[in-house]
Amino acid sequence: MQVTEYKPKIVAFCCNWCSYAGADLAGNNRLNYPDNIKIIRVPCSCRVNPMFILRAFQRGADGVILCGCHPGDCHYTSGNYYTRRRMALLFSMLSYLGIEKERTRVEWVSAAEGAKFAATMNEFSAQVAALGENKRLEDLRCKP
Amino acid sequence: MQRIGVFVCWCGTNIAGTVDVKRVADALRNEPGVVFSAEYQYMCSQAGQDMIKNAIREHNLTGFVVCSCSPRMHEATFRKTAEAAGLNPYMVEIANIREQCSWVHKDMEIGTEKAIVLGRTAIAKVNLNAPLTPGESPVTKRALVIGGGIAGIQTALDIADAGFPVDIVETKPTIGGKMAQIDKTFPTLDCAACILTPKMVDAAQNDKIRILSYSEVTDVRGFVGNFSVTIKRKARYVNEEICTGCGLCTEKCPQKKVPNEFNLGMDTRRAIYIPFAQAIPKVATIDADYCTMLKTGKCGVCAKVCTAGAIDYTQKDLIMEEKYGAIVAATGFNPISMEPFDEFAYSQSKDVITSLELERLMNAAGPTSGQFVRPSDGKHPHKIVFVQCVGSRCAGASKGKEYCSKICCMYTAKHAMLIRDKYPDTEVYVFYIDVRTPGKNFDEFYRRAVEEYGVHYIKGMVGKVTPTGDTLRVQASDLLANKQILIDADLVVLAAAIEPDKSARPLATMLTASMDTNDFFTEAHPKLRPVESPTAGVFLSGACQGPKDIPETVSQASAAAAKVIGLLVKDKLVCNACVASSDEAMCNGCSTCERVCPYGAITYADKEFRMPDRTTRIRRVAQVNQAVCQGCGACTVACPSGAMDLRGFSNKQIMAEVDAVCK
Amino acid sequence: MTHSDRLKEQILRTSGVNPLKCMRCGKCSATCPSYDEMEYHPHQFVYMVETGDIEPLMKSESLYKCLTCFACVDRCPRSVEPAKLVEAVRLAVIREKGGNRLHTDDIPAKLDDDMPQQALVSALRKYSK
Amino acid sequence: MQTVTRDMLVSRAKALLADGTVDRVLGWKAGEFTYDVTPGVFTDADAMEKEFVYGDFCGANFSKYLLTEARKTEKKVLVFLKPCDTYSFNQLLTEHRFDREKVYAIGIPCDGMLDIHKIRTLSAEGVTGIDTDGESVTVHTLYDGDKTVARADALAERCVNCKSKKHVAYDELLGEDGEIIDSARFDEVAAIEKMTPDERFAFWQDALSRCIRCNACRDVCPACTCEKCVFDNPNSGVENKSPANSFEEQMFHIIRAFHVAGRCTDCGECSRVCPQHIPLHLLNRKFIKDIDEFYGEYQAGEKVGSRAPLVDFMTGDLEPSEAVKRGETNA
Repeated sequence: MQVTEYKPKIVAFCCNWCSYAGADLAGNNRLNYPDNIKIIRVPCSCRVNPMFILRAFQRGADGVILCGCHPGDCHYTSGNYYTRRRMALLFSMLSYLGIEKERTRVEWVSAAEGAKFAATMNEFSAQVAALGENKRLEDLRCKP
Repeated sequence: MQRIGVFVCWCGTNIAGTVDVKRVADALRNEPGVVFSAEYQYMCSQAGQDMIKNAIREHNLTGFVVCSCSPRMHEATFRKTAEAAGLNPYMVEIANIREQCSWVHKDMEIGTEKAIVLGRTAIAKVNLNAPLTPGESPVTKRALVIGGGIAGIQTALDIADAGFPVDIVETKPTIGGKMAQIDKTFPTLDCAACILTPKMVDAAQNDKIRILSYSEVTDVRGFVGNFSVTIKRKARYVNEEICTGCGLCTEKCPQKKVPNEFNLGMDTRRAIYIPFAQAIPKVATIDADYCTMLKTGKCGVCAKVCTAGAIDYTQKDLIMEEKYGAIVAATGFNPISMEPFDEFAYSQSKDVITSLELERLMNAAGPTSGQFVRPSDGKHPHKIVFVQCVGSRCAGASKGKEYCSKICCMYTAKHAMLIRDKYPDTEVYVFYIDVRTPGKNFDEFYRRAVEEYGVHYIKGMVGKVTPTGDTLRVQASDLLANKQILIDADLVVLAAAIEPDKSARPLATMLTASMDTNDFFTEAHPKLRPVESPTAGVFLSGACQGPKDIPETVSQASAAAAKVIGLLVKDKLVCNACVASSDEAMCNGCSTCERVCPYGAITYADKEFRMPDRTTRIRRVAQVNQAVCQGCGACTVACPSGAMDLRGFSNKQIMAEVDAVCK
Repeated sequence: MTHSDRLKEQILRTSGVNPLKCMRCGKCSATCPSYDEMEYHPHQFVYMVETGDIEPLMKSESLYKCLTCFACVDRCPRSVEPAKLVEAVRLAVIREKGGNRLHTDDIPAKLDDDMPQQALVSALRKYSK
Repeated sequence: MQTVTRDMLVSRAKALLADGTVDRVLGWKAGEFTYDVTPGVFTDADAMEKEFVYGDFCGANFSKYLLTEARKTEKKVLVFLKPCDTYSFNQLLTEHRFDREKVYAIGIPCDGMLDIHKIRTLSAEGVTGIDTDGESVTVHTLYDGDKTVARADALAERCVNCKSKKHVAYDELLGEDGEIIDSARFDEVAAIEKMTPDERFAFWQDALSRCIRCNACRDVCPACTCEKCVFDNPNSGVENKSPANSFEEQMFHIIRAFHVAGRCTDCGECSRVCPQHIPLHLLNRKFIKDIDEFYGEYQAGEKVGSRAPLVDFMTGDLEPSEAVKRGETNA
């Protein structure tokens, strides 16, 4: 029986100006990262609504990572500052509800950091794989 | 229902190499809304684009998805294709199956599987696309050049030549930058001042150019076509209009012991000074750190001596606010500090100097007014050693720069040739790793230095310089002769690496222009758009974008000017179509969105609404100014009821993408 | 895998050095204090290990002339660390049968008053396993 | 017993009705039982005399009613605000949700309202009547006769941990103003934080799985005043009427808590009205506790026009990875 090695399903939101360009650079340098990571392009990391993240978990994602420009480098000057506050509160709440905190992550990746992007994706995928499938956030309200 | 076309690109073997494009096209053919699906070697080619146009006509498509390279590469191309075929350009979505799929996954099976999912996601998004028409914003017909070196001056001259007003902001009291400090220039050996000062004078006399010297940019707001910049004019305690530049005050000032930064501290100047004879603006400046009158209130010699009465000790910093349509960064470079490279004994002996210091020593207006002598004892040096790549091409070592500084080989060959020409009795040794002379007439210039002027080029690095007695013992390896050689040199010249000016990093933050890890400005595209920053309306000129010599700097300066002219000549700028828009029926008017908007694009108005029970009600609702909004989306998340949405990246579209990705 | 490939692989593994990073500038040899006594100089160690030409290195006396002062390691612009390569080649020699250069029983013969104790200890470390 | 009595309120309201400053009065009417008092609108003096009641069960926060009532009046609406209501009053004003000139607010002191759910568990089912005298509450029940309960035990949770007796908004004050109280309202949150993730998940799964999605919490919450809720907004992407695996059903509480984060004044109404007794206030308090810890003390509604933490930033804010560690004391 061929054991398919468990690969977590991961959604990555990348901001168009920095981290999406970083992802492209990782591609240009042919750096390898797991294929179960799918990237969704957003104009700025501040465009990512907590509802998108919860939707991803609810529809079966095992991990969500949000990449943005380094604070201070945001193309829209203050976008990633708001992201930082929103995600700090959201992640703290999710962990308060008992969801493993390793399933969510914010990473600042600039357009010149292709290597960092690939390394972060590899590390995050391994981290989420260690946790196994996401049962809790699929339905927080399922009847006991 | 949408009629969607799917076009999967091979991109030669870039995609087809690790993604089975046929299987992707077939799999995506039966996605909801898809009526046509095909694949082709080069979608971005003319043939590829014609294929799309034909498909749009034959299958009257309402939108299409191209599975190809990154949208940052060809989204604009495919939007133009759509427009040419009469389709709204925003009914196009790109699935990135090259940089983010075929190039990062080696296995064909995995790559194909992921390409199908990415294609499905793009289809889910394009199904919810709405035709958009971009708004327009006015262009302020005025440019700002930050940095008054040869790059800034050349850019300003070209822009003014096209009839647009330009401001040059220069932190030093005069424009001219590094080139003013250089003696001769390669490869033609004409004197730097002779070719620079006429341009400086042109800039001064051109009525379209305003030179704001001894000033710095403190804040930049707005966006392309509508920048508002705050400039601080530092107090120089001399009235620029009245001062004739006669220099009387600079002779009479009692404070003589001020290190002259123009000559890199090798000689001194007065507290009130004019940096060099051909300074533009030819106006004195009082150095507040050394002027006893400003510090203690007791002196005032310059005021007494000044015939024009231009001295004004009470002058304060002046803050100006200006509007600009385009900004050019021309902040230039500096040699790196030699402090971490003490194996060359730069701090232990005055006779170990950097190349820029050598330029000043050989320059007629330099500290030794042209007499080429040793800084320590003023004697004529008979044996000179040039050390190349000091601090350049260092990797992993925490002290140096990883890149090659590009100009050192040429200026060292120039120095060696000039010294051998003027003082044939001097022995010149150059220790090099490789001699890089890639320009026009560059290698011939280097060969002349070796063959006609007998400069000894030795392949091998200098290991150590130890001052012994009044000479410097240089220990180096000669790799070709496989010997370690020792030379007792009278003078050692270090070809120091160059790095961007310290003011570049804060400026980049102000302009939200991105920078690489070495603090050089990142260009929009290294090959195709080298003089533009990714931030629209910000252009790059000269060494601030990377190490380069004068010929390249001038050509890049003119290129940047051409781009600026291309922007300023437009009356209206087509703005970003993917901007926020609020659904007034659902807006609470709670001004949460207004607080997060970095551009202040949201205003409020009271509007009358017909209520279900046939009464009317006045409600406060948000309105987005399409020209000011840049489409970041912060407001769409801050708005609890989802009334604020972003065109092109709407809530429904991103939700659809998340669903498609997680399926 | 020929014998020299295996040797090269072992040397690179024990030293942790990547000789490909060397840009052939010669600064390591320039700063080497015992350059003249050494038959093969530090920059040659890097180049010859890289090309797999390791036999001559193992037979040469210069292995034992290196003072391990690490000047070359400190000054290499590409942080290639040549001294570690010399050490690795020395280890390759010592690890072979009978490769020990210094036996404990011939130490007394080498003793002299101004020989620092530390020199003996480091010699034992470097020349025998 | 409340220090302020029904008659004081009625006489004050009648005076204002008489001199024409107000033409509508928001107050309470008797409901089915003595403990479920329902809010009511009075436009003339004798209706007030007949039906106006006030007692230990008048916990409703009238700030949200002003959105609709303030539009119906030509002159002004009279509203009685307990100290915790005034914070919601200011928060709604900050968000321009009603016209301040159309409201005449009287600040009334409050000695804590009683929680019928607690009284039932402490005494017995089948409660027919309750009257309080001083520090004890006598409960008349159908089957078990009269029971007495100490008033302190019957106090609602939000009143036990009352955060402030100070009115931050009023046109007129009946009685003196109180002080902000350094209450232990975050202890329960801290207790949950100390649990292990599995225990926490079990706690919340048990609590939230009782939810019947009646939206009572949304309808009563003074921070949840959207013209149309995001779940009913067709282009919000989350609206789906007949959900197979409904995103709305499962994530409602997390999203609602996030939408009111930084705006919730911790008035406790959501927990009060929840028919399933889900401790919803613990969700909102978690956000408030985090905001206080990460970005400095902030009380929503303390000052009109204050900038909520989620629409503000500092360049030195902490990274989300640290926030998660700090928010969760033990792994």
